[in-house]
Amino acid sequence: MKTEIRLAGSGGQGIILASILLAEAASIYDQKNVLQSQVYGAAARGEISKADVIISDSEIYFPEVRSPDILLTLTQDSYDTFIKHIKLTTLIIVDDFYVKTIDKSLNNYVFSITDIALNTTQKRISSNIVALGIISGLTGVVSLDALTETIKNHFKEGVQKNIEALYMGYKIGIGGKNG
Amino acid sequence: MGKNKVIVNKDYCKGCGICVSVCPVKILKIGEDFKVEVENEEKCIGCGMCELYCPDFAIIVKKGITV
Amino acid sequence: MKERLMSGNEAVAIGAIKAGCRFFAGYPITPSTDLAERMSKLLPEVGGAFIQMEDELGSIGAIIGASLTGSKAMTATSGPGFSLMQEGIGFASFSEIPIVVVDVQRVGPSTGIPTYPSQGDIMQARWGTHGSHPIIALYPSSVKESYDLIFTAFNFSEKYRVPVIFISDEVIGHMREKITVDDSHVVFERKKPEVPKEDYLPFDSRYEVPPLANFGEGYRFHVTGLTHDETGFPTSDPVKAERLMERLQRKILNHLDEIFLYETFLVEDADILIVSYGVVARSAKEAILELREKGLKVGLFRPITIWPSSEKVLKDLASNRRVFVFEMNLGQYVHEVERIVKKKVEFYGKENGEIISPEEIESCILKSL
Amino acid sequence: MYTEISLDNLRVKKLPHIWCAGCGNGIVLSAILRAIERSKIDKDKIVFVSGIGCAGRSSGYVNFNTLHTLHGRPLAFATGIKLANPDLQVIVATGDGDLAAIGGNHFIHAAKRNIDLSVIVFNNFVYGMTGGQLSPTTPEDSFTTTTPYGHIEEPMNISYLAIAAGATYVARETIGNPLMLEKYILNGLLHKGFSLIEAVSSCVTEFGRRNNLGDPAEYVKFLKDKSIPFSKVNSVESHDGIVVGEFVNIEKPEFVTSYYELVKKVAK
Repeated sequence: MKTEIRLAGSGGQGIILASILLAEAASIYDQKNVLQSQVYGAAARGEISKADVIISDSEIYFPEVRSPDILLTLTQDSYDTFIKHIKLTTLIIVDDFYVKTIDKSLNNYVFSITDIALNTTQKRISSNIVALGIISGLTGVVSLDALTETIKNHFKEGVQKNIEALYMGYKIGIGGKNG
Repeated sequence: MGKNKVIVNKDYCKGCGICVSVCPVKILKIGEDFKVEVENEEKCIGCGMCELYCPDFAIIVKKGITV
Repeated sequence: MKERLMSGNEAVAIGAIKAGCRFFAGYPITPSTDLAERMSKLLPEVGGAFIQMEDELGSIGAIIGASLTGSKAMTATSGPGFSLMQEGIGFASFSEIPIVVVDVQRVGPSTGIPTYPSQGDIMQARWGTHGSHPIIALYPSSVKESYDLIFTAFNFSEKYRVPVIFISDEVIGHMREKITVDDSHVVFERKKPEVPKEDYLPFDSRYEVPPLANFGEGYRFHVTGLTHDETGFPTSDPVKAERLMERLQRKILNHLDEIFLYETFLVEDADILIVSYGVVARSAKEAILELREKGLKVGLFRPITIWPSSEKVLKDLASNRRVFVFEMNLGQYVHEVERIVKKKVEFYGKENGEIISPEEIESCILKSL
Repeated sequence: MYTEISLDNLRVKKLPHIWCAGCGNGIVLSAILRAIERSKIDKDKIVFVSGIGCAGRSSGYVNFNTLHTLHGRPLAFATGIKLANPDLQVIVATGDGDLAAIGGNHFIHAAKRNIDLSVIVFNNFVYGMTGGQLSPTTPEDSFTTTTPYGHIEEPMNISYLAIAAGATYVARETIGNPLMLEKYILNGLLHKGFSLIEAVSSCVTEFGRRNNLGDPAEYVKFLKDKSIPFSKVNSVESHDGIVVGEFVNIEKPEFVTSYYELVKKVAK
């Protein structure tokens, strides 16, 4: 079983950090084989930001994500760009705060990620953590426990707030799966 | 009071003549072998200018050697 | 024992510190910069020295100087900087000063595409500097191997008094995988002279690898990039020059058993042998699994030691097999493979910033059938 | 006489040296060795680093830890040595081309760091080893093998550049006054920080021959006569001659010391 995940948004939304947290959770705590990679250079500074995580039960050879199984898009730009590289089954997680126009024919899962972040931590930047919760709740590709441990391990300040954001995301993720 | 001694190492000397020009008592000359030679060493005042200016480590002046 | 998720560049930095590296001089260049950044954090913590030099010419000079005081020293760069370092690499080869040079490859020539991978420096690693110099070049294909192999790089460098080029690429350098950071690696320490100081010959030809004294310990020896005799002083005597050249080759080539590292993957029953290394070997493995599903018996030979190569190993593996070489350049290592196997070798390569994918490898092999 | 050069500090088996008859480099090296003798520095701790060119050959003749590096790179190698082992006294012998042309960037940055290196530049206005081509310090209108119609550029002022870059000890003297040269080198050796001593030397064979200075003795006298004391003009530069003297002698934080103070703070 191999899952390819692409996280996308704009520089400054914490996309790279989210991908590292996801990879760490899945590899260190869930004990899966994981490979994380990201876009370097100018693209990481304000333009579209992209990071990929591959999670697998067996050894991962080819390091690139070509058509992700899961695509998270936190901006319209990133949505428009990366739906060009998906397959029919790709599960697309969308933040309705920034992504207003979606292709209805696709497998979209629309959540108010930024709003939840603002309500939970009063900080827009927490939307990446909310998104991780959603990925866990909706897809089960990474466990909530693993993400919780990773956040505890990673943050010096605001651990509690971030865990709250994670749980809120997880809850609506579960809800999204059922609804 | 001993004599001053100008020791020339002919293996190192390339005969450039700088020492000849800086010697205040003019006791040095370039010999037929194109190396420096000391004439009238007894006139040497032991100032050491030749040693100081020699680019080839070829001269050492020993001051006041008692014979 | 601690499991950690980290990038290839980070693994090299952490491994280098554990291998005893105490000096780093470098100049920022993508995609190697984060390695320098990591060293700037780690080295002061262990009492080592980090310096950002004014350019790569300065960086390579500084690590050679540091190594002469007994410090294990490293620099990291990428294509354009690697080009500038070549004169220093030649110096270190000829005067037998242990250093480790990390080259995280990006697309070239010239400034190329800074953030995209390539394997265009394979020949530069071997022949970038002029003259018939010895060199060892190692190339990992995972984060874990980056960690393990940097120990090997330092050990070979110290043991054989040779610059070791640690080749990586943008993908291996930047991707993150899980590794275990432990203290299980063997660390080789430089051989010191045991003779009386006045008898010391820094290039003593009675040894394959003469012991190297540290500056400051009273040996007062001379090091030059000029052709030199056993004492270290310049000579233009052809006999002495030849003796030195011969020993420099011998000290490496006589130890291929130890130096030549490689991996094979599903070769036992293979009719087709793929030769690839670094990131492309990962694509090859995936392609091999796919091709085997289709009933084709394909295997992989992945040189980890890129230079020098072992003729025996490759000849044996290539006999009775069709040989394909895949590399992210327009044909570099393939020349070495052709030289050794002395038969038709099929080649596919590109240097456009994209990794050669498993599908490309598959289709290339399927088309050739 | 004066301070006698200890034969122990010379590799006598390597003499006579390769420099031409009357070459000023020997006078400079002799001044360096006298200064080292007077400094009482532990000889085993001295690392004598040089570059490529005539001046670069000096490391082969002195009996210390010696390193004959690449063209232009002695300061880079020296930086690594000093930073890796601060107990070593690192002396750099370089030429005008080595230091100010191909090694110009290392020169500026080593001075800027104020790293504790003692740099003696043998400035003879020309590339001697390669047969007399123009160097950064070749005077305007003079003739070299690559300026057969006369040089059209103004020469670079090495001391001035050192001062601008941040060197904390800068002095210039010619081979016309070896005693003062020795004194400045000694000051440089004892100075903590980047010291640059510009030793104005002669190249009889390649520069002198083409510029009416073919006689070694006259060349030395010429440099002496052209010397203008710094105290007289209060400037590092003069169109009438060669300004000599101690230009800068100040205290500033030294790079290697500052680095290891930082290490003390962060070391685990």
